Amino acid sequence: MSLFFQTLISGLSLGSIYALIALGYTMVYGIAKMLNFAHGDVIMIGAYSVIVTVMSLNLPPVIAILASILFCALLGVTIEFLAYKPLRKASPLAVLITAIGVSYFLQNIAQLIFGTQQKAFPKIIDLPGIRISGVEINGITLITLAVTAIIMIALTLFINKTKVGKAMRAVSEDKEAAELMGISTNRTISVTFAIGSALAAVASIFYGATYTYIKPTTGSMPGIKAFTAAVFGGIGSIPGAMLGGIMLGVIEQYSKAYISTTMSDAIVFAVLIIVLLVKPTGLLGKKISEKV
Amino acid sequence: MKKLTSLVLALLMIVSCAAFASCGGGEEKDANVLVIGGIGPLTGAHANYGNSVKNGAEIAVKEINAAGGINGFTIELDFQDSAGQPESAVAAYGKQMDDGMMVSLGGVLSGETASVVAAAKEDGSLILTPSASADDAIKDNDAAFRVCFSDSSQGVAAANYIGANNLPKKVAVFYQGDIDYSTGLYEAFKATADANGIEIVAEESFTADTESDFSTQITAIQNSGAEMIFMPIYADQASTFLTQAQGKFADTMLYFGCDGLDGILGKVADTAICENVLLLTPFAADDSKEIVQKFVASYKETCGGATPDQFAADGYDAVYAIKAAIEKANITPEDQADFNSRVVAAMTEISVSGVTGDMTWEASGETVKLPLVMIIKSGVAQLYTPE
Amino acid sequence: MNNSYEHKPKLVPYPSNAFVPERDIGKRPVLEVNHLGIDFGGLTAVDDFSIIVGRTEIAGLIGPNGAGKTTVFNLLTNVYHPTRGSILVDGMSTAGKSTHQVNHMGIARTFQNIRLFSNLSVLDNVKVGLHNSMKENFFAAVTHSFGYGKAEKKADAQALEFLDFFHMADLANAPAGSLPYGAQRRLEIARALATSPKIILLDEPAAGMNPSETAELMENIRRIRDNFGIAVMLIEHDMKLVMNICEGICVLDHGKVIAKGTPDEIKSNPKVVEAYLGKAKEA
Amino acid sequence: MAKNIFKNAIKKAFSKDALTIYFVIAIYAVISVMLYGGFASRQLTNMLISVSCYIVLAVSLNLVVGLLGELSLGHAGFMSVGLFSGCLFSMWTVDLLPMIVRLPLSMIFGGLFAAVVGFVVGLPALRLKGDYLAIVTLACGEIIKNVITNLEITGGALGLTTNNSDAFIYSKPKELLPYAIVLVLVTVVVMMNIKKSRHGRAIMAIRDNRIAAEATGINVTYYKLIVFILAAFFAGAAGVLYGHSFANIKPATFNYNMSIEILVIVVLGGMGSINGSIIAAIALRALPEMLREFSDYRMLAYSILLIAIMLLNSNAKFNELKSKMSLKNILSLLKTKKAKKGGAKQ
Repeated sequence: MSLFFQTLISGLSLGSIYALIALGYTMVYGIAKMLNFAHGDVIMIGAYSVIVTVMSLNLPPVIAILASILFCALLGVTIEFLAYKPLRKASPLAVLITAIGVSYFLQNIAQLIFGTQQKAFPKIIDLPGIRISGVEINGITLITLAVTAIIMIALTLFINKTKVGKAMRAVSEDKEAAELMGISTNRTISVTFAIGSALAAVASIFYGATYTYIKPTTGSMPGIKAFTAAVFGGIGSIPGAMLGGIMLGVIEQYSKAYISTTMSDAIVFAVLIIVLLVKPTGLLGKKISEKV
Repeated sequence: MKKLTSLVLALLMIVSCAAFASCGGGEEKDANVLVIGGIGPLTGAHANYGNSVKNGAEIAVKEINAAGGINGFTIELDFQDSAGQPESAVAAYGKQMDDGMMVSLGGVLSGETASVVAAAKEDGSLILTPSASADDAIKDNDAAFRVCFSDSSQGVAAANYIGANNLPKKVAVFYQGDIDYSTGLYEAFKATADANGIEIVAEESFTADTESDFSTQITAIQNSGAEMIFMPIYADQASTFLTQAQGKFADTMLYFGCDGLDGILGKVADTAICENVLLLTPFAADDSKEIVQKFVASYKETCGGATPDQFAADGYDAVYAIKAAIEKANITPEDQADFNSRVVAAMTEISVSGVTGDMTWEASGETVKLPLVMIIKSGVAQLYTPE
Repeated sequence: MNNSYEHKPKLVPYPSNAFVPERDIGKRPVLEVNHLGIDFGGLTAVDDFSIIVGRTEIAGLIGPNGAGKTTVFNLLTNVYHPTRGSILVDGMSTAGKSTHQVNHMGIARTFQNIRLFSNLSVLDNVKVGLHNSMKENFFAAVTHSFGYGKAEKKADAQALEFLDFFHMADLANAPAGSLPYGAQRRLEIARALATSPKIILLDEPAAGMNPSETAELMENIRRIRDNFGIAVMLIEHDMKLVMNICEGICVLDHGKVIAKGTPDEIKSNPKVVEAYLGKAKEA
Repeated sequence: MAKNIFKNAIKKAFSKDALTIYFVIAIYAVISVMLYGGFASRQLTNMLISVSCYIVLAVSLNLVVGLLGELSLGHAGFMSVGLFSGCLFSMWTVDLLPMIVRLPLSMIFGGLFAAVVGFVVGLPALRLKGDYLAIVTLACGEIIKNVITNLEITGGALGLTTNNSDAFIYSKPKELLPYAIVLVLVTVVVMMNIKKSRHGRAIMAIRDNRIAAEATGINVTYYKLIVFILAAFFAGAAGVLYGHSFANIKPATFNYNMSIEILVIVVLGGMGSINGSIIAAIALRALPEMLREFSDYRMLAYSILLIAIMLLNSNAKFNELKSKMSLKNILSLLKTKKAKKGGAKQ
């Protein structure tokens, strides 16, 4: 029984990180309607920026975190401006390939700057864990879960209640109509990327704090997993990303604990396929029926 | 619009074909340069291994050239990126042959090395891979040798060592299920465990895709009652494992690793987590031998303070072994006709004192050297003396 | 044209309390729909829809916006599967069939918002319609031999005939997406005809057309019936067109049939005037 | 009549498809002369087989992405299924059959095996579309990778060794090139022929408008499955060839990154354009090799080039410039000149 709960806790820990990454993923998808394959690599850059600010510049963690969020937001906007904006009218596949190119670019530039050896992430979050009847809960896990939930709620409120959020929804529904209503599509998408990349920076802090080591290729697998999580929950849906991420983490850890550690990814993906076959638009995705 | 893209692409293609076709003769080189080729992943997910080998080999090249080269020839290292793909490695080998490479360091990873070794069979030139340890990596080519141990010999050596010495016999194995090094060692270890009275109480694994979170595996090992963990993995993943395992196991828990763990002290954020790590390895950066300390010092100097790992040490030794073989054969690249056969023949006659120990080679390509056993105590690796 | 029909036919009762043109009596009706209905969630979109269409009848389906006309077409082609009721095409039930099977049984259709294969050429659009009549197995297709050339040649000739029928053979090699609006509408009908249907369903064929184009369309619809000897059922808002060419008309409102009969009967039906024409006058 | 037949034959001989075939044959003819005449550089020699495989992979993926219009991120998975099953078949029959029989049979065996998997992966494609289908194909590819890594028969994580003395199937480029040429030609011809048949039209009709295709009597289920099966078959066959050209093959190589690389070729070459896929496969595989001079900056340069090509491609001004210099325009210019000449003669 203790194994069951311990696995649940580690599943929540892993899942909340997936969820945090998936939030940024799903938001960019929901509004800009593009799969940003480079999202995972922005996380890697975010983690490196924390390492630089804390280790080399010796700045306090709070400033490092804020700097990293700011840096990633700027990076996201820059990438969007240089690589995606010129493709606004191109086919979605052209945008996808460009995003893949950006992902390669970020990985290689990180390798040139920081080298190929892994770097240890500084201990900037130090929270004591708690123990409930033999089950240990890590401090970072608790704070990650809390932050993910807060961000999810804040994002939902932001998109539904604020003027910018409403503009985002309008752009997401129909770009041309939004433009006719006086909403600047370009500005809205830029803001979306800024927020999405800032979320990536937040994710990078928790990723780094939990898993300690960062390499130039660190971002690619969490990126894919977060994409999976976002689709699992229904891509474009913010609560869906949270649910999908946590489900993914929990399933992964249970299959590791009870079935096979080498096959855990296969099991996770198999569950994903089954879920999508039953609910073709993910757990919380909107059902799109084509009008005939 | 598509037409034009294809036109641009076609142009690119024609240029590339012309480029490949024309380089058949190779460029004119300086007369007194001997080119040593190397191939390994310098980009991509395995880039750390390739760059370690490259850095290690470069130090050796620099030292040898400073000391007058090999038989009067200065040596030049042509290290090409494979991104870990066999097709890229084999193409890189072809380019090196076109460019007049005389001796090759083969590949860094086992898979790419196997393909390079097979493609190089017709050339008969010496291939001395620093780190391709899979049993099959150097087969079917008499000119192929390696600096590292083969995976099965290391796995067996580990089991034998544990059996022969007063070490805990309740062992959990923690390995990476999707790479050949780790599974190769694990399988050989498992096969000889019984004979050495070792009881494997848990077999936990992970893959490259799940290498950031080991919490379930740690829980499983906790519950298995293991007194020692055999971990035939690389230092990167081991540092993640040890970080996450901090405080989860009894203080008496021993961690038994092989050459993959070399350099772990330089990779972890906090060396305290490496307490009680045993290393069965031919190389240890903390070894007090002069040659080792000199190598470690110059590696740190050239690589921004990084500690050399097994890959770097193997790369360094490989270049020195090549030097020894060419000197033994007493030949220069000018005698092209039998340069290859004489250098290859010399490989089994040389003995090299490198940073990974005193080595000789068998005709099969395997190296003969003695591994050390080190234990990390208070952040320092020291020679382990069994009680 | 030896079997041209008079424009104001007499509708005679059919055994199951519906009406078909007199000339079609004694022949099995091409379409027989009984008590068709569908619910979306809790909402009933179409309820108790029954109709019989004679073999060479031009039938009209009219009603105010949102009455469920297109839904009826979607039900007839099994794009939506009906919750209740039955559909018989030439005496065979379409229950459980998929859309393409319903097409094989003899129903072809066009769409309210034109759906062409816009990246294919005009000729290829029609050739897709000929898909099932072509005898060209996979092996022949892969090798371009064993009857491939013959089959393609025959299909080309047939497709050109269909295009010629609508005076657009000269456009054969243009991409379908590049055609002007009216030509796109005609191409869609040509493609549907190429599937050799027994009945063709036209969803607002005159939408967006000027009076002269509408007149041409009317002529074309009659020619389709006369030339191919098939039935036509159309949804249309242009009352002039409907009253002019339809022999039997069915009026839908809120998913229910409120009237059936000849154009004259429909014109004078107070229920229709209230539900439909009255509103039209207001507008 | 006879004149007509002659005219048709000429027309056929100079059709766009025929030109593609000539183009492929010409490239391979030049390469064969170079390879067997001893003029080919080693680098080129060692790239021949894998580039040929990428051509087959790209052309077959184009069937899914370009003609059917569905995004597939699991093509490397099909390749690896074909590779391991076909190479195992080849290893079992190595003593029984000569290479000229064994290798084609292995390709068919591996292709069929991959086709079965393609069928299974195609099933979700009936219910899903767009990004949801993309993630499912990606997931299938990763599952395949994971399963093969855990199979004992394929050597597990150690990979399949093709130069074992008791089952030696590893072959040099010189031995494999004829098979590669045949495979590429067969794939290209099959894909081109399908495109110009009722089946191809049906597939493209589904891409352009699924609902209309159904209403026009096209069996969408059947054709979606056929596309996945065919694409998987050729990917599998290419895998078998690929497997024979390397001494050690690891299942981990065939991950989503490789699938993405194939997709990049298809998109860059142009959706549905077989010509484009061939050219892009050669260009994109050669590019990293050409960039070797940049050493450390090689992959960085590659990524920048990739982004730049995509951006240029959708730049209106650049496209205008391109269409001005397009091959078609140049050809039509020549034609009008010819016509003028002919007219003068008369």
